Parts: sequence; C-alpha cells; structure tokens
Amino acid sequence: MTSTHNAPATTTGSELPAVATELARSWLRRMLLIREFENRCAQAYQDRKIGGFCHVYNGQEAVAVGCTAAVGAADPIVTAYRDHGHALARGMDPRHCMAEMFGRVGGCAKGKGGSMHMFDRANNLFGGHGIVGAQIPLGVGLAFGTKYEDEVINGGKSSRVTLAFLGDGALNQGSFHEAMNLAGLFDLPVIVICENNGYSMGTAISRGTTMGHDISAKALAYGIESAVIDGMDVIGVYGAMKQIADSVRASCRPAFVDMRTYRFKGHSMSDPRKYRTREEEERFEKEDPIGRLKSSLEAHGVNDDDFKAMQREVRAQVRDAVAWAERSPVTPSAELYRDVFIERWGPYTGSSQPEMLGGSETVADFTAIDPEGDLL
Amino acid sequence: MTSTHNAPATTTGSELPAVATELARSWLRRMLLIREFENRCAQAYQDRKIGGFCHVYNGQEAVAVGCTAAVGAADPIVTAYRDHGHALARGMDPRHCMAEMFGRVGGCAKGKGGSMHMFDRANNLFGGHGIVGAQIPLGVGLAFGTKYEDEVINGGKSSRVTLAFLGDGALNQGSFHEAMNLAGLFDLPVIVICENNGYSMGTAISRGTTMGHDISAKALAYGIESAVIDGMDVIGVYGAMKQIADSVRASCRPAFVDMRTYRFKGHSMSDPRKYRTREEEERFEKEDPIGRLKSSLEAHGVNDDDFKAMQREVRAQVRDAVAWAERSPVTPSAELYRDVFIERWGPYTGSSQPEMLGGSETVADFTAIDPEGDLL
Amino acid sequence: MTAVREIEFRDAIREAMSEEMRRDPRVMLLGEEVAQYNGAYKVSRGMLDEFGARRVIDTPISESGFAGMAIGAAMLGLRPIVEFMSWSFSLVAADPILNNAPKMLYMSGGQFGCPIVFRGNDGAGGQLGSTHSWCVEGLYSNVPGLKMAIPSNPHDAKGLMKTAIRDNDPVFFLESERLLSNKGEVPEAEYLIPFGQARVARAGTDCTIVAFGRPVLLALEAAQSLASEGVSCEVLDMRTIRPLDAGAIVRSVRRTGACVVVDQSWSFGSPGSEVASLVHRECFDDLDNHVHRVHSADVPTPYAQDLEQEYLPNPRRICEAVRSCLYRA
Amino acid sequence: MTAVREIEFRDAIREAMSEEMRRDPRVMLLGEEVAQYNGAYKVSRGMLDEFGARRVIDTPISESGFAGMAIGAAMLGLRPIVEFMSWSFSLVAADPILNNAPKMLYMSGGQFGCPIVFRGNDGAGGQLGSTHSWCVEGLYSNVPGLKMAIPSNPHDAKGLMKTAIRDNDPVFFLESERLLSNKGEVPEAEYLIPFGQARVARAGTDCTIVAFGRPVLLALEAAQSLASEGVSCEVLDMRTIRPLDAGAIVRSVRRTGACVVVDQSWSFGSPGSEVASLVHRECFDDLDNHVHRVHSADVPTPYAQDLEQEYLPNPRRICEAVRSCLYRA
Ligand SMILES: Cc1ncc(C[n+]2csc(CCOP(=O)(O)OP(=O)(O)O)c2C)c(N)n1
Ligand SMILES: Cc1ncc(C[n+]2csc(CCOP(=O)(O)OP(=O)(O)O)c2C)c(N)n1
Ligand SMILES: [Mg+2]
Ligand SMILES: [Mg+2]
Repeated sequence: MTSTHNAPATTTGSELPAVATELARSWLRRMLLIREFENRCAQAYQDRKIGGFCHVYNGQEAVAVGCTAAVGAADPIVTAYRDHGHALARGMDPRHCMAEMFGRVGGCAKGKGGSMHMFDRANNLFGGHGIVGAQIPLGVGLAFGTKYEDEVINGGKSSRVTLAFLGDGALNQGSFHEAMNLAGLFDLPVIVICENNGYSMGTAISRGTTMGHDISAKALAYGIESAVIDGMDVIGVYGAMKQIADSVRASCRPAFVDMRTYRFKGHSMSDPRKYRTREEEERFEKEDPIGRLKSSLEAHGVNDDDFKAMQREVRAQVRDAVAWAERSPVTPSAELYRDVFIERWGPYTGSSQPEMLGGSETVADFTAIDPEGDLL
Repeated sequence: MTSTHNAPATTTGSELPAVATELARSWLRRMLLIREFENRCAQAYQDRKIGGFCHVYNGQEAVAVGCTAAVGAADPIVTAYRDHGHALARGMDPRHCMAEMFGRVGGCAKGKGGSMHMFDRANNLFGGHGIVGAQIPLGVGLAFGTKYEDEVINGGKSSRVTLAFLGDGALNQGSFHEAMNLAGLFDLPVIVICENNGYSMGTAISRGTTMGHDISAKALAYGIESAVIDGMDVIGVYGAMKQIADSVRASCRPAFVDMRTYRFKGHSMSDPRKYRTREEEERFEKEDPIGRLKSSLEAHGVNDDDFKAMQREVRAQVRDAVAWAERSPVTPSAELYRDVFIERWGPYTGSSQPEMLGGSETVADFTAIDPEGDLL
Repeated sequence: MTAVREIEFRDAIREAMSEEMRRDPRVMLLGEEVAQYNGAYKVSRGMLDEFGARRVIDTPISESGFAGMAIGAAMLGLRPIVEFMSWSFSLVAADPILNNAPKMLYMSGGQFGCPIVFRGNDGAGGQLGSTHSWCVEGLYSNVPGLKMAIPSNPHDAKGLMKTAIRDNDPVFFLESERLLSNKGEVPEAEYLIPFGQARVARAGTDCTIVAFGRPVLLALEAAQSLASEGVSCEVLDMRTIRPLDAGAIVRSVRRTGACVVVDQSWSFGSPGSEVASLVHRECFDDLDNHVHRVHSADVPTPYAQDLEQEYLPNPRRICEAVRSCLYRA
Repeated sequence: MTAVREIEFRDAIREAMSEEMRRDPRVMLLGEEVAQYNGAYKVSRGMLDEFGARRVIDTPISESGFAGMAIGAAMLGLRPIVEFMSWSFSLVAADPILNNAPKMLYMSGGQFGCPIVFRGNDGAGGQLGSTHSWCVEGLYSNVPGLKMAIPSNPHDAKGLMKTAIRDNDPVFFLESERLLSNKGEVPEAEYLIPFGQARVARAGTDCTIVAFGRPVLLALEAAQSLASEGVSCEVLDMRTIRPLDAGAIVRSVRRTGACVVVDQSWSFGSPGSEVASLVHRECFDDLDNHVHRVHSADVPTPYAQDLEQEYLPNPRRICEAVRSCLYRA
C-alpha cells in the first residue's frame, strides 16, 4: 500500500550561503502564492466556477519555483496538465490564470484552453499539455529551436536551455523514449525534469514503471546524465538546477532529473486517495517545501510576522485574482471561430492575442483566399 | 562511414560438443535453403514476379535458424517485415512463402499479405509486420496470452516462451519502450531479440540510436537482463538462446538479446548501399554464417561433397517452390471481400483458411445480420 | 415475464463485462486504473474483487503498448477488453488499433482474427478542452475491418457490450462520460443486441432524425418540442456506426421524405456526411429537401462552458435543422 | 515570357523546398533518410549538399518523437518541413500531428501558431499491402485546424508546396509515390498556388467529376474515353481538400447537373462523402441524379496485383459511374 518512492529524509531546507536572503524570500512568497492559488482553485471547483479537470500543485511548489529561478526568462519551459504552479512561477499574473479556468476572455488563452492548457508567450511558457507525455517531444523541439536560432540563423553559439517537465507516469509513454533518444542524439540543450511524486493517479510508481526505484536507468539508456534532487527543498532545487542548467548551456548536452516530490492532494478534484495511507501523507506533509524554506529563513531574520504578512499579501492577491476573473466577461461566442487558423478562411475569423499580451488586435487579418468566402 | 557495430571477431563457429552433428546438419541445410530462397526472391523481384517491397535475409540466417531451433513448436514467434527467413526456419513450406509473394491463392495469406506479412498459424508464426516496432507489443501480448492460458484458464504453470524479433532501427520506436516496460512489469515470458545488423536502411546505428554501442542499456532501463550473441554463429546462437529460453521459461521473466549480425544485401531491392564501404561488407562476408557452420562441421565428417549435395537439394526445392507458386492461380477477385470480418456482413463474405492450412472451407459462414444484406 | 430494474449506464456496461467474464475465461479487462482504483469513471467498480488481478489488470500509461499487447493476446485466442480511460487518449495507440486489429485477419489471409473490444469515454461536453474531447467516430469510422458501437442508454449499452465481447472481430465501443450516470430500464434476464440494427427511439411521420450515441437524447428532446409545433419526427438510434443499418434509415426516410442527421463529431468526412450521402443516393426521389446535418462546430473544442455549449449539437440547433428541412423556417 | 521546362513531380517538390529554404533560414527539412540517403524516394536528393546537416536532418525511426520535436520548434517560430517516408507511418505520430499541431493556436488562445508542413507518400498502388497503403485524407481530413494539399501534377506540386511552406498554419501535404516520376511543365519563374482554389483540369458540360490527387489522372482518362461516347465531362482537380473549394464544385455542378466524386480513400466518412453531401445540399434542385462516388473498396488493401487493381478506383469504374449518373448505363 505504500509507495517505494521516498522523499529524502532531511527535514529542514538546504543552507543558504550562496543564495541571497532576498531571493529566498521571493521564492517563499511565490510558493505561498501558488499554495493559496491552488487552494482557491479547489474551492472554486467545488463552487462550479471551474469546470473540466483541475489538477492542483500543492506540495510540489518548490519544483516549479526552484527550477524557473535557476534559468533565465528567455529559456523556454513546457509542462503537463498540472500546470498552474509553473505558470505562476514563470510570472503569469494570477488574474489571467484564474480567468482562464473561469472560462473568461481575460484568461491567458481567452478561456479556450482551461486548467490543463496554460500558455504564456511573454514568459516563454509553451503550455500546459493534457495528453500524458506529449509535451516531452515539444520540449525537445523547443531546445532544437533555440539551438537552431542561435547557431544556424544567428551564427552564434547556442545560449538557451529548455526545461521540459513531466510526471512519473509519463515515463511509460513512448513519447518519453523517442524524445530522450532525439535529445541525446542531436545534443540538445534540454533538461527533462521528472516531477516524481510517486503516483500517476492511483498507481504507485512501482506498479507502473519498471526500475521505479531508480529511474536514472531510463536516462542512461540514452546516454543522458541524470541527477536526483530533493524536490521539497527549494534552495536545493535551485542550487542543483542552476548547476545543471549551466552545464547544459555549456555542453549543449541534455540532462535528466529525478525530482522527488509529493502531491498533497488527490490527482484531480474527485480523487479519494484510497491508494495511499494517511501515514504516508503525513510523513510527506512534514516535508512541506513551504515549511522547510520558512525554517531555513528563520536563521536569516525572516520571522513569523514576516511570514504572516506574506500570507496576507498572497491571500489578497489571489482574492483579487478571483474577483478580477469574475469580472472578466464570458468569452464571446465570436471566439468560437477565431484561432482555428492564423489566416482567415471562410467562417474562420483569423487570430487575436489574449488580453494578457496587450489586447485583442487581430494578429493576421488576411483577406479570405476564397473571395466569396462561401461554404467550407 | 563505417558502423560502430562490429560482429565478434571469431571466424569459425562455436564448438559442437553439446549439439549432435545431425542437428547441426539440419541447420546448415535450413540456412542454405533460406539463402537460396532469398536469392531466387531477388531474381523474381527483378523479373517483376514479386511486387511491392521485398527485404531479403542474406547474412542473418543463423539468427532465425538458431533461435527457432532453441525453442519448441508451441512457442509463438513474431517478427518484422524481413520475415522470409523466420517463416522458413519455422517450417513454412517454401511453396507457400513464394506463392504469397507472387500474389497467388496458394500463398500463406492467399496473396493478401505479401513479402512483409508472412503468417503461419500451424507453425505459430504470428507475422511478419510492416510497421517498424509494431510487432514488439504483439510479441509481449503473445507472451501474456500463453501465460494467461496456461495459468488462468488451465490452472497450470506458464510453459511457453515467445520470441519477438526486431531490427536495430526499431529500438527508436515508442512501441519498443512501452512493450519492454510491460514485459518487465507483468513478468512475461518473452525474449525480445534485436537483430542488430548495424543499419536501419541507410542509417548506421550510431547515427540513429543513442548508446548504439551498447544497447543492453536499453534493457537495463526496464530491469530486463540481456545478452550479446554473435548472430553469425548458429551453434552459438542455438546454445545461448536455449539457455535463455530455459531460464525465461523457468523464471517467467523477460529477456533481451543484442544479436549481432549483418545483412549482406541492401535494405530492400532498390538500395545501392552507398552508406557503407565495400571493405566493411567484405569483413562481414568472411563471417558468413553458412561458411562458419560448414567449417565447424568439417571436423565432424561433413565434407565438401555433402555440402554440394545439400546445395543441390535446396536448389531443387526452391526451384520447385517457384514453379509451384507460378502454377498457383492468381488470387480470385472474390477474395477481395473475404477476411474483412470473420462474420458475414453485407458484401463481406466471411473468412476462409488458406490452402496451407488445409483448404478453403469457410471458417465462419454466419448469415448476414441484416437479412436484406443491403448497402453498407 | 422478465424482471426489469433501473440501473445506471455504467452499471449496465459493468454487468455486461462481468457476465461475459463469468461465462468465458478467455475474456479479461485491462487498462489504466481499471482494477485497484475501480476505474476512472467507476465503470469497473468491484470487478477486481470478483475476478482478481489476473483478469482485471491495471496498466501503466502506455496506450500503444497495452493495446498492442492485447491484440497479440487476441491473435492467440484470448478475448481482451481494453479500456481507454478516454478515447481521446487512443490517438497515441492509433497504429495498433487501426493498422493491426482491423487488418490482421485480412493480411493473414484468414488465419488470425482479432476478437477484441476497445472501449472508453468518447466525446466532448465536460469542459475538458480540445485534447480531451475527441469524438473518435469522426476519425476512426473511415477504417474497414472494425465494428463500432455507440449506445445511447443503459439497455442498449448492456446488450451491445455483450455482443461486442462475443463478436469475433475488433469492436470499438464508444461510451459518453456524459451518459454514465443516466439511469434506464434493464432486464435482469440475459439479452444481446445484434450489431447493425437501429432502434426507432420515437416514431414519427414528417422527418427522420438519424442520431448516434448521446445526440439521440438531444434529438428526442428536439422531437418532443417540435411535436408541440405539430411536427412529427421519427428518431432513429443507430446503435452501431459500423455496420450501419442503412436499411432502417432508408425505410424511414422513404416514409417521411425528410432527413436530419445529428452527429457529435466534426462535420468533414464524418458518419454524418456518410449518412447524408447514403440518403441522397437511396432516397433521391423521396426527398423534398436535402439532408440537413447537425454537428459540432468545425473548430477545436473550446474549454469555456458557453463556448462549448455553442460548439456542441443541441436541441435548439436540431429543431432549426428540422424546420429548415421542412421549409418551415 | 516565362521559361517552362519539363521536370518530374519529385523535382518540383524539391525545387519548392529548396527555393523556400534559400529564402527563409527558418525553414528546414527533417525525416528518415532525407539527408545522406537523399530520401527514400529521392525527393530530397542533393539537398544535404546544398544546405548542410543542420538544415537537412536525418532522424531515427521515431515519427511521434520527431513530429513532436518539429511542432515544438514551430511554436518557437521555426518553419519545419517534416517528411514522413510514407503517410502510412504517421499513425504512430497521430497524437502530435492531430492533437498538437492543428489545435495549438486555439488552445493557446492565439498565442502559439504552428507553421509546419508534414509531407510524404500517400495512397496505395505499389503492392505494399495493407499496413503501407493508407490514404490518410480519409482519416485526417475530419480534423479542424489543419490544411491539406494533394497535388496531381508537378506544376501544382511546386506551387502548392511553396504556399504550404509560407502558410502560417499546419499543412498536411500528400504526395503519391505513383506520381513522383511523372513529368510535367513547370515554369522557371517563381509562382505560388493559393490553397482552396480548384483547377479545371478539363472543361465539359454533361457531368462534373470531382477528384483529388492521383485520381485526377484517372478521371481525365475516363473523361477522354467518355468523350468518344459523346459524353462531355468537366474534371475538377481540387488541389486542396482543406480548405475545400466548395464554390468551384457548386458552380460546375449547377452547370452540368451531374456529379461524380473520385476519391481514393475508403468511402465511409471520407472527403468523397463530404463532397457528395455538399453537392446535394447546394445543388439539390440542379441534380438529375444523386452524386455517384468512386472509392477504393471498403476493405484493407490487398497485396496481390490484380486484387489491388480491383480494389483501387480506375477509369473503367469512373466511366461506369458517369454513365450511371447520366442514366446511360
Ligand atoms: C495518453 C494519456 N493517457 C491517459 C491520460 C489520463 N491521465 C491524466 S493524468 C494521468 C496520470 C499521470 O500521472 P503523472 O504523469 O505521474 O503526473 P501527476 O499527475 O503525478 O502530476 C493519467 C493517467 C492522459 N491524459 N493521457
Ligand atoms: C513506423 C515506420 N517508419 C518507417 C518505416 C520505413 N522503414 C521500413 S524498414 C526501415 C528500417 C528498419 O531498420 P531495422 O529496424 O534496423 O531493420 P532491418 O531492415 O535492418 O532488418 C524503415 C525506416 C516503417 N516501415 N515503419
Ligand atoms: Mg506522478
Ligand atoms: Mg537493422
């Protein structure tokens, strides 16, 4: 009944020396923001303000926050459907993220994508993808693209690194295998990060994945180096990821990360979590990445009052996001036929940018190729 | 320009002690039969008697012959499109194999499958499959099936082992990965045999496959044990495969084999082989599995005359197969609508067995469900 | 007299699977979360307890792998039921399910059939966005060698599922997650519903509405409201898309002289276009107007609730189509 | 005056790709054996030499992987051309090409388009058996968000390919291996052929034959032989299936009053059924008979030569359809 997956035993976060306190404070705030945001999502889902599937990120905050902190804004990232944390960590305004789930035109995708499909061009977030494993080849392609742009088009040296996140369940998809082989073969600057929370829905990793106790074997199969990182320790995540990112940037070779983490909630909103024990959950709750960073920061003068102030701040921010999302208009029905094609054709009205990127001017407003615009 | 793939350096076959001379003689004969058969295929293809794609097995004969010899007739086998050798090694009459390629009703699949899709129910050959990698999950499924039959239906112990062959190029398909994981996870009695001839079409393994120099890493990723076997030495293949098959049968755990071999001809009939040097080809031709077994057998009293007699025999047998295939009638057009469904429906006329299995009586001659049998 | 109970759609499917598994040890169920989790949509609830882990089998997220594995087992003579948690996830398994299962018998010249059932949730309606909302009948019905069932109610779901499991050919069985909690009358005694026999869900004289799966309910709603306008619709629940009961459609349209097709899949090259083409061919002289078609909009499925409702077929659009078809618009 | 030469279909495609690669460094070609081997069908012959290994890229046999990789690169702003050695091998990549490429723009609310061309050999005719003979237009044209081109001659192949590469949306480009060695006149000066504009391949008055890709040649043969019987056929080469030039079809059928569709894919839910449905809808009062359809037989593709020929559309069957449509049978 218990998972073979165990988070490392440390109960406080890594030491701070190399990292400025201010930076760590900003991570704490960001993790708190994500936690608060997700809690409000769960509530909004109960209230039927959010539809479809909704997968919250509680417990895994240190992964998205630490990883995105370790790379630059120009470095592309792509992830699966459990993506709110990545969007917020990357800098998406919670208003746009919440409005997306409320199905409003102010959402990052004008309400067309929903919880599983968060995109943010300004912040180089290439989605949120709902099909397990599908985003891994996309991530490898982003790395292919940055390298091609830097080297072939601009005649320089490859300078960007892509982060491609996946769940442990996605290790069993063919797309993982093909993408890893391509990354290794073409020397692509991508870090494939397995957010190993020990479960895919109700399936403990050992029940679905051979070598589940040591998934670095999966990277070795492609000649790709890997690291195990304690994903409940944001300072450690940051440090290790920074090192890996630097090395990937320099060598232009891919890397793989077994990021040990845990999701505190169910798989989605309707999961009673019968497949794991309350004991196991409690063991991991002691590793709460927020609590661990808070402890680390205490020695650096961040006290309980600071923490509470931060909590108040993020609570206000998320409350504002919800209110904003509620005020945002329902996506108008004209949007049904927009964004099918960039070019206008027949009933398809071309494409427009979401408000988040600065309003809804039409991107390409070609005249329909068929002047009569009739029929199909 | 040269492959990183190198056949082992031995130039004579393994020693015979454990294997009776008669058995080895039968392998020699079978390898000669395949060689002769393939040469006649190439010729028939030039003469346009064979259409479509045709991939011959010259050079790899020891693999199919040694592997099938190491298992029993009840053990299922499945392979890719380079499948004539497997069919003949398994016991398919060359007449039915040749007639299939001639598109005659006497073919193993009544001329409907062609060179890439050889099936033989009586000999437990589950195809010949044209899509690279597709047969690997099927092979795992055959192993699942035998185990289920033996254990769940018959309440006994799993007793059969499945051989699933693939080319080195298929290592890069997602289906390989998913199938290996399933085999490892479900403890299935299957031996996944990579006929590693160093090339997929014009692509040397090192250009397409990470860890191409040591593909056992790919098996390790699934916790599956593997062996490297010199596939140019039929005695060695037999011995090693027998051991592996015994162990798989006993443990009900899968195994993986890196079977080092070489295809003497081009990928298909239209391949000028510019991607490899004549030197490399000559180096491997010295390893000709037929020559190597012949040498081994010399010490056991099989002399040149015996060999020549065997050659005459197989030549006559293949000549007969060609003549028989030519006499077999072109597949009648009624067959176009047969074998779409087992049950009759509308224009579909149900299914019938190929001549090879004892004639064309209809297997299931249900009345059409729609009594009017009209339209679709 | 046969006892009849009201049970849910999901229970009907489970009953069919369980009965067939009791009857034939060659039948087993495999898929993601079907065993310990009792199924993502609880269709297989309790089956692990009854049949054990050798026959109700949790798989990893490897649709292509386990679909292929099941096909291999079917070639050997087993009769697997493969659950795709959603048919939307079957695209990664397109090769085994389209290139292997429906063609194995043909390619092997009659040697190896493929008695297998692929089943799972099909179609949009739950705000799942465009990756999770496939109506695969639009995509897969083009392929010969497969059969495709799409029940609209618990009674048919059970009878068709039992037929599917006993059928010797590969069957694609499409269940709408939107219907799973619907209740309906299901006899306790055993029954099978043959493939290729449409059901007259409502008799009528003015216009034939041809529908598959969930849209049958929308068509019935529309027919109900049209009745109050004095328009009498005959609603045909096709039950299977392949084989298609062309005879039933043609007989009905020859009587009514008008036809509307409701098909939740995208319009282009869909079951709906096939029915339209068929009706025009067979009823050319009977029709007073062309066949009208109601589909999902020809765009990816949007997430937002209102947009999704606008996107899907609905009773309002069906009524409009019928009126237009009868020149009452 | 523009210079015109006769070149092969494969050369026309290569010229289009090479010209566009010279013009735009964001364009690159990737696929199995496209570089060192010069392409399985020699379409990309010499391109490695001109553009080097960074822009003409050999991939492993990982269709799903490299299609997905190219889609990621396209989201970033590159413009990849992905060769499937055969569209028959694209089924293993169905998820990225159907769930990602055509929906990315929509799902991202207009943020990320996918300017990509998938191309390769499509259709049966070379005795390749059922796994290798897909007409994917029958399968994939159902999906919104993609464009689909299917040229029948070198001139159109070049002009459509250039449009495909410059198009900002994903394009599925279907080449028939049976046509690759066909020669045709191709101007030396640059030209592009817009999508959604059918070509009148032969003008006529009695019956409109609508065809896509290779069947256009079969339709022209049929029209030629029907002319000697005094039947004048208009042959429309649709050039693109999506968008479909519905206007051209309708205008022609309104003149001729009769329509035959020739579509090499399987009949059920195909481009052919869509055209039939469209014509019935738009020309209901113009037609003297229902639209007649010529398809491949509704069975897996057989290997044997005679069976395969019987399976495929051919001029004889087209002639029969036209005669039947005109009540001359
Ligand atoms: C191809 C595919 N199969 C199945 C699903 C349904 N599904 C969604 S999430 C999930 C579990 C994934 O687990 P994991 O990758 O570990 O990610 P986590 O939920 O733990 O973040 C499954 C089976 C899907 N979305 N795509
Ligand atoms: C999915 C898929 N992609 C591409 C092809 C075309 N193809 C046929 S054989 C082949 C090379 C396979 O090489 P390998 O697996 O090493 O087998 P070998 O030919 O050496 O026996 C390719 C690319 C195919 N049949 N299926
Ligand atoms: Mg997980
Ligand atoms: Mg090879």
